[in-house]
Amino acid sequence: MTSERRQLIRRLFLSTSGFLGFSLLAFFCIVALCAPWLAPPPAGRDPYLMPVVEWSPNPQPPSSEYIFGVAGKRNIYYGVIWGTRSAFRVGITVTVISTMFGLLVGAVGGYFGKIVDEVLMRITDIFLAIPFLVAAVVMATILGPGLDNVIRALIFFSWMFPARLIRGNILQIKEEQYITAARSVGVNHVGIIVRHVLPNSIFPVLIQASMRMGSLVITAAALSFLGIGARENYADWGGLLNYARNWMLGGGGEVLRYWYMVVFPGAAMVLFVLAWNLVGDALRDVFDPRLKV
Amino acid sequence: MSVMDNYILQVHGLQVTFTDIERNEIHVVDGVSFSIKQGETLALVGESGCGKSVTSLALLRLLDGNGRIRGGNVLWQGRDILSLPLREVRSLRGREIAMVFQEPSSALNPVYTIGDQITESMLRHQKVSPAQAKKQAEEMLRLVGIPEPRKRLEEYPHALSGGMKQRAMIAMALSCRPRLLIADEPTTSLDVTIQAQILELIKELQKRFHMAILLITHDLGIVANMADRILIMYAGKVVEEGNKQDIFRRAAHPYTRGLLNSIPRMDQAKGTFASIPGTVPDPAHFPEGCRFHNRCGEFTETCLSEPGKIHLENEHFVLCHYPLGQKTLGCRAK
Amino acid sequence: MFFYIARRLLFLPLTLFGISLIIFFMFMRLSPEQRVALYITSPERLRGDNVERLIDLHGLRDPWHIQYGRWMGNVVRGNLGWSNVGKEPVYSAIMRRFPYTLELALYSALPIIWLGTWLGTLSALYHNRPLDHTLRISAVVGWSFPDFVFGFFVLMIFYSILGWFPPGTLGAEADAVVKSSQFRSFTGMVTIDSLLNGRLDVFIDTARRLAGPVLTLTYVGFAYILRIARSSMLEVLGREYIRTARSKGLEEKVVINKHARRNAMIPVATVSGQTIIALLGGTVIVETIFNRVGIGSFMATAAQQLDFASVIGGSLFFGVILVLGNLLVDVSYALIDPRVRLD
Amino acid sequence: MKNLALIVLVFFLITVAGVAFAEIPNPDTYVMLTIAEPDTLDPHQAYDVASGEVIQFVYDNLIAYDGQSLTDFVPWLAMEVPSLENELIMNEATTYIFPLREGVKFHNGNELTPEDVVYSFHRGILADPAAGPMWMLIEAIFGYYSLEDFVFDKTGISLNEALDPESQLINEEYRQPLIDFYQDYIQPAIQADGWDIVFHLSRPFGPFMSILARNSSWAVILDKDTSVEMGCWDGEADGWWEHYNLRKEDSPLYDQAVGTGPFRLIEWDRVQQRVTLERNDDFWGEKPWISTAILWEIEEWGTRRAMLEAGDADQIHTPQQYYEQVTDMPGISVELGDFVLVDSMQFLWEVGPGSPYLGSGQLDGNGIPPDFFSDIHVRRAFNYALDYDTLVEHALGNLVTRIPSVLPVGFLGWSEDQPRYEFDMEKAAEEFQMAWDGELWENGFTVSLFYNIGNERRQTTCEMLQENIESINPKFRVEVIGLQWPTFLDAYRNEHMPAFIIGWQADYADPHNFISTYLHSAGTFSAHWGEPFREFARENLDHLVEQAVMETDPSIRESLYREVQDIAYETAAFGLPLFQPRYIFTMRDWVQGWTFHSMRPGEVNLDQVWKEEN
Repeated sequence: MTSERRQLIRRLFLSTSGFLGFSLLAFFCIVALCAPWLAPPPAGRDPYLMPVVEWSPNPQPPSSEYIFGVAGKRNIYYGVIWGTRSAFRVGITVTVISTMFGLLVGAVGGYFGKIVDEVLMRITDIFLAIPFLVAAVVMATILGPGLDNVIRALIFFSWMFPARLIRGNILQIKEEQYITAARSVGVNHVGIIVRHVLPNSIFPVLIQASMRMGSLVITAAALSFLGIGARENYADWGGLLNYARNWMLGGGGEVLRYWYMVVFPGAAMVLFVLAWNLVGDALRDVFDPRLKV
Repeated sequence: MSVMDNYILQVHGLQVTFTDIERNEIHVVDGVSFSIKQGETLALVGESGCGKSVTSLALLRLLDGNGRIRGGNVLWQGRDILSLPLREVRSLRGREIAMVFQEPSSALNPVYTIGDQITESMLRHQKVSPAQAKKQAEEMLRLVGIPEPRKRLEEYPHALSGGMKQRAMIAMALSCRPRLLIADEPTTSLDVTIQAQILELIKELQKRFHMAILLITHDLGIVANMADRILIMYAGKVVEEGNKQDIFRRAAHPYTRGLLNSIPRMDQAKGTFASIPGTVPDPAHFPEGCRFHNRCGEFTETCLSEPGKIHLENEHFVLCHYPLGQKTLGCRAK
Repeated sequence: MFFYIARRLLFLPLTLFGISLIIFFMFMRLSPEQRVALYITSPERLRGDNVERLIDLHGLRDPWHIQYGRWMGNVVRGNLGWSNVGKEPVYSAIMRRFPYTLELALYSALPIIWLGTWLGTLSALYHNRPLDHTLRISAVVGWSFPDFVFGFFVLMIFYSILGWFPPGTLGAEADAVVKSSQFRSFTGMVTIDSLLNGRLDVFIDTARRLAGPVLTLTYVGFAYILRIARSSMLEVLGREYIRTARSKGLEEKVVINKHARRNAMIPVATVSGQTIIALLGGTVIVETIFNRVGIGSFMATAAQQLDFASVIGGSLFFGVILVLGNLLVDVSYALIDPRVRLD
Repeated sequence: MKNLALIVLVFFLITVAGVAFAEIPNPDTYVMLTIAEPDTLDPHQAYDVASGEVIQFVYDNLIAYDGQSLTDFVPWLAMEVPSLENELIMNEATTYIFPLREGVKFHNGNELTPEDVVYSFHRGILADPAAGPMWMLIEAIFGYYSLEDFVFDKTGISLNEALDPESQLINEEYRQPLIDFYQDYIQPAIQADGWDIVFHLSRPFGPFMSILARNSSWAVILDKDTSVEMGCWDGEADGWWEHYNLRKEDSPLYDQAVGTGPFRLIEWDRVQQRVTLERNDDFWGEKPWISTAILWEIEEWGTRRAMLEAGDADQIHTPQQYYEQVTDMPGISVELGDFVLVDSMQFLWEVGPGSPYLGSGQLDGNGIPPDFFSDIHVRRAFNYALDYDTLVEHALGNLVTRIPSVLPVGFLGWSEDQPRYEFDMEKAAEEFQMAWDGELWENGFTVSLFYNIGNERRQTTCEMLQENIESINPKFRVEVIGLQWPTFLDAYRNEHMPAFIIGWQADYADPHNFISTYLHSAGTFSAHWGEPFREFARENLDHLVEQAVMETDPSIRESLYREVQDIAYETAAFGLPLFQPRYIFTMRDWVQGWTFHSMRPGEVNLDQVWKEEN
């Protein structure tokens, strides 16, 4: 078992997408961890609020001083660096909490079945029947701007996906013999769920989580794009892109005049999401039992 | 070894490898040779993972994914299948050599009707109209003992029971009257009573169509019932070969002995190989020398070197340093 | 099957009730002042007790059960309320915008499904070869693109530089034609109606405006189908019945196109159905960028302006679409796959 | 693969075939891209720029502004502009007479009669929708702020309580008093005397003419017959209350408009968010050049700009911060102009209870006490601390006009010489040292400055103030917080924000509209600055403001307004006056005849523009 698992992990890192994905993630982790050194914040200020570096509202192209240029009186480089932390925060917080909650709902529903399951699944269905983006927009508007509120809104409307997955897995596993065995030996419910059911359905959940990580970061940015994301001037890629939105089509006669406003935060975001998607892809290739070829 | 005219299929030194994720080549089938005479039943026996299924697939070049044939030849009436153009191999498949697989519910395509799947191969290999093919298919279904064959033709596989599915599989395989039927564990997934029926059916049809059968199985009970000659495979190699009587009465290889000791009587449920300690080694890590040495009761230092093939009697060969219950009669084959 | 459909439909009112409660209580978190901001759009309207008067007029300070009861009472009478964002009753606001979203969703679904399936199959057939890697990477990259960034690229290239795909839903002239009395509306979808009316000019106008959004949605969306098609094809290719088919001597083309594809398409078909449903609710950003009329941008604006009646009405509408759409997908799943029985 | 190529090819051909090559596309159609569609087309409900933009071209007023002037008028539907000289203003400026033009036709062919004019004003006053514009006429003519107050004062009936949700009387005993109210007060105030329309004001009211002038949608003339037919109030005294305070969607005029103006309304397409107007060929005055005008809401700036660039639009709304993007666009000309809108930072002398924005709520460095700004030194210090020149030149690209008080440039009472606080960090520091008996300087403070999200100009101003103030003393902390409009409104109403920037756009071109809003104890803004301010205003300002509006002699009014402003300057009671933002008008260079008027709702004089290559 352990050698098999070790081999799986080796395969995970050796596959093209796994290697690319994990390297990108490692890179972003380093950037996030080293943010205070890469882009030192002004003393005494909240480092997540991008400081004003220029008074002119007009964007400035990259220069030796501001290597990614200036947008909205702020250093794009600073925003991209600190935005890495915001991206991790949104992605990880939402994924972890919603997965935990979904796990709970799914596990309880799947394991106990009958009425409990029926009620929980109906509630899940109701949440699923509200379009995700619209629901998130309403919730984020109601809670007001701020990354924490975005996170809350996203959690509130994304726990259903892991819940369903877990429930399905549990129903499948429940039939299997070792559960019956465990039950006959008299292990209690929680014990069965924690010891036997969860470990066996954890990989599909992990795969789904890493895939969702990417799309959550995009959704958070979409909220920013609709003007209800993080607070203004908060170091957040979605916010930077939202600011760039009104400059994307260029100025004067030049379409590409403000390219740097889109390219740097955009690239950061695409690469970040890409990293998670690649990791998810690799995870799936390795762990999805249906794909043993 | 002399080429005899009544051998329809001769396999020489077949080598099959698989590539794992780290791109290591793993020899799954290592120098397997055998031949089949017209009309006889040759049983290929071994535990799962010994390479017997791979061998059977390699014969028709049906290995998929990363399986590769690395050597040897497969002579079908004098022509080497392994070097024929794929187009010609395809025209052999189903027409001259047909296959029946272990798991009828997964070997039948769930989204096409039984009739569709049976006529498909007739339409491919014979000059018949769809209507004729359908009529023949119905006939075949009747032949394999499926009631209401006309109705069954229109049904999807999931509507049939396991035994019926396997009958349909057989009907499909025999629809072009092949000269060799490769049956890969044809009854493993079936209930014991059904098993017997299916085996009877195969025997009956064999007589009727005068075809040879390559029966792949791990079940020596079936072998005793069906086979004319037996090939014992272990870890990618043929370790013993001989006709039924020789093997059952004078098994020379410790592995064969082990198998025979675990043989269940026909009235019992499926047997196990519990009497042989350990499991079949992982193809990536076959032991040095005699591949059975780590499970063998007769193990000595000598066994760490490659054993030679020993001719015992008639067509009885064994691959062992210490063949059991025998004086070494023949010379060591090369 | 009948029982199954009936059971699912029976849950529809329950689901709608649940949705309305969720939305309602989300709005109840807001103060009456925040909710009245919908009507107070500028400081000039703040004079005197205007804010209180408006709160009274719309009953925003009533206890929650009265407010919910009032809303529910109207709904029961077939009145979903007034949409301040749509500037018309909620029901007609939704119904008049929905065909545009449906049109966009359908036209995007076609290339998404077609490309995704085709490339996914190709990718599976060339498993682990350079083509497979290229396709997968480009799909994952597409999937990693936020649609608003890509949408602006499209607008930049195809409108600002090339001048091909203008934003909007209909040009003023085409719009005049569509509104004229000679033009008969059959489906509400302008591309189809214009062809039925024989107005190629209108068709061209609206098709050009559809192209940008469709391109955007296709690029960011086809990856998902590709992924499903690829893995499903890979899975099927490893199945025994494929070996059976090969053992029968069938040509490889027949093996792939007949035996593998049909099986591989079953999950793809399900996911495609879900994709269309998701597209119906997920065109918000694209509609905003390309200034298209549609229910997505309508809902987003309504949500941002806290237009209670529009948000709750729209959510219920989506609820119906989603439930019926999923039901349709499940039923058709049972039709494609002979093994599946609904009960 | 072949299919794909074919599809792409067909698409390409269709696309290319569709691209227009004409030099000036649609020379008779003017496409204006806006950021809002009308709220309603009922002139008595409309109180926003987008609605006014349509209404001004469909309906007519009695008088109009003379060119760019804000104080001179020309006849419009009236044949003469009333003045003391021509004796059309009489009775110590409480009677105004407007002789009506004859032979004017409504878009549906009906003739304009004096009855229509009287009906229009009566209907508007009796309708008085919540948060609508009718308070202006009610204040001007009767001296009340709402019909509700007026009715209550005269009859003791509260309309709110007397009417059920369907606007029916709850109790029959209210019927007669309400009928009497109309007959006794409303009817006599506006009457027709032959073709003369006579207004009787309860007392002189300086801004009256401005309130009637063209561009004021609340004072346009409806066709009585058509309106009654559509289901509006029927002009009878009995039952007028059934049309009082309607929700805007319940007004029959919500999406229909039949006026006498230069354009007729073809369609308000609420799906495409587009209003289409067509030239009124029977217009009584100078007919417009263009035959069709399209006002089209396109929220996305990039899309608007791209459409202008492609020639699909003739003019677009341009937010100030994107000035750079349009300055050197080929084929585009840019005009500038100051609408009558002022931005200022307001200080609450006392923040309302329960505010979450005070930090510790004490002067301990981590917050402020609720009455932080009641100290004159704090207010002055803030005024001194804004580096105005840097703000205007570097941050706002000179796209604002500085105002010393809250009066827009050119208004009666406005003066170049009005004293104002100049940027002076030393004085700011001095004032801070004096504030709160030195406690403030000792302990420092943390204060939040607010703006509504989306307004970069206000945001930048807050940020610069933050920078300047924090540099005075390391213990001073300033936070800049943007709030969404609903939250902003909530915080404003509950008086939670200690300091915030908001703007005021003139309802009519008279100083009263600003001075009373900002400095009267009951002003729209100033009433919410806390009890200390209201007390201060009642003592020092109210009487001056009230006196000024009743005065008819402009020079006396001017000196009164000067006096008010001087007091406000001394005490820094305005808060922190900022600027009039400059608007950017971006159009294709083939647009001819475009002129600017600072009181015009919307950005284009559709009745005068035409399209022609230079």
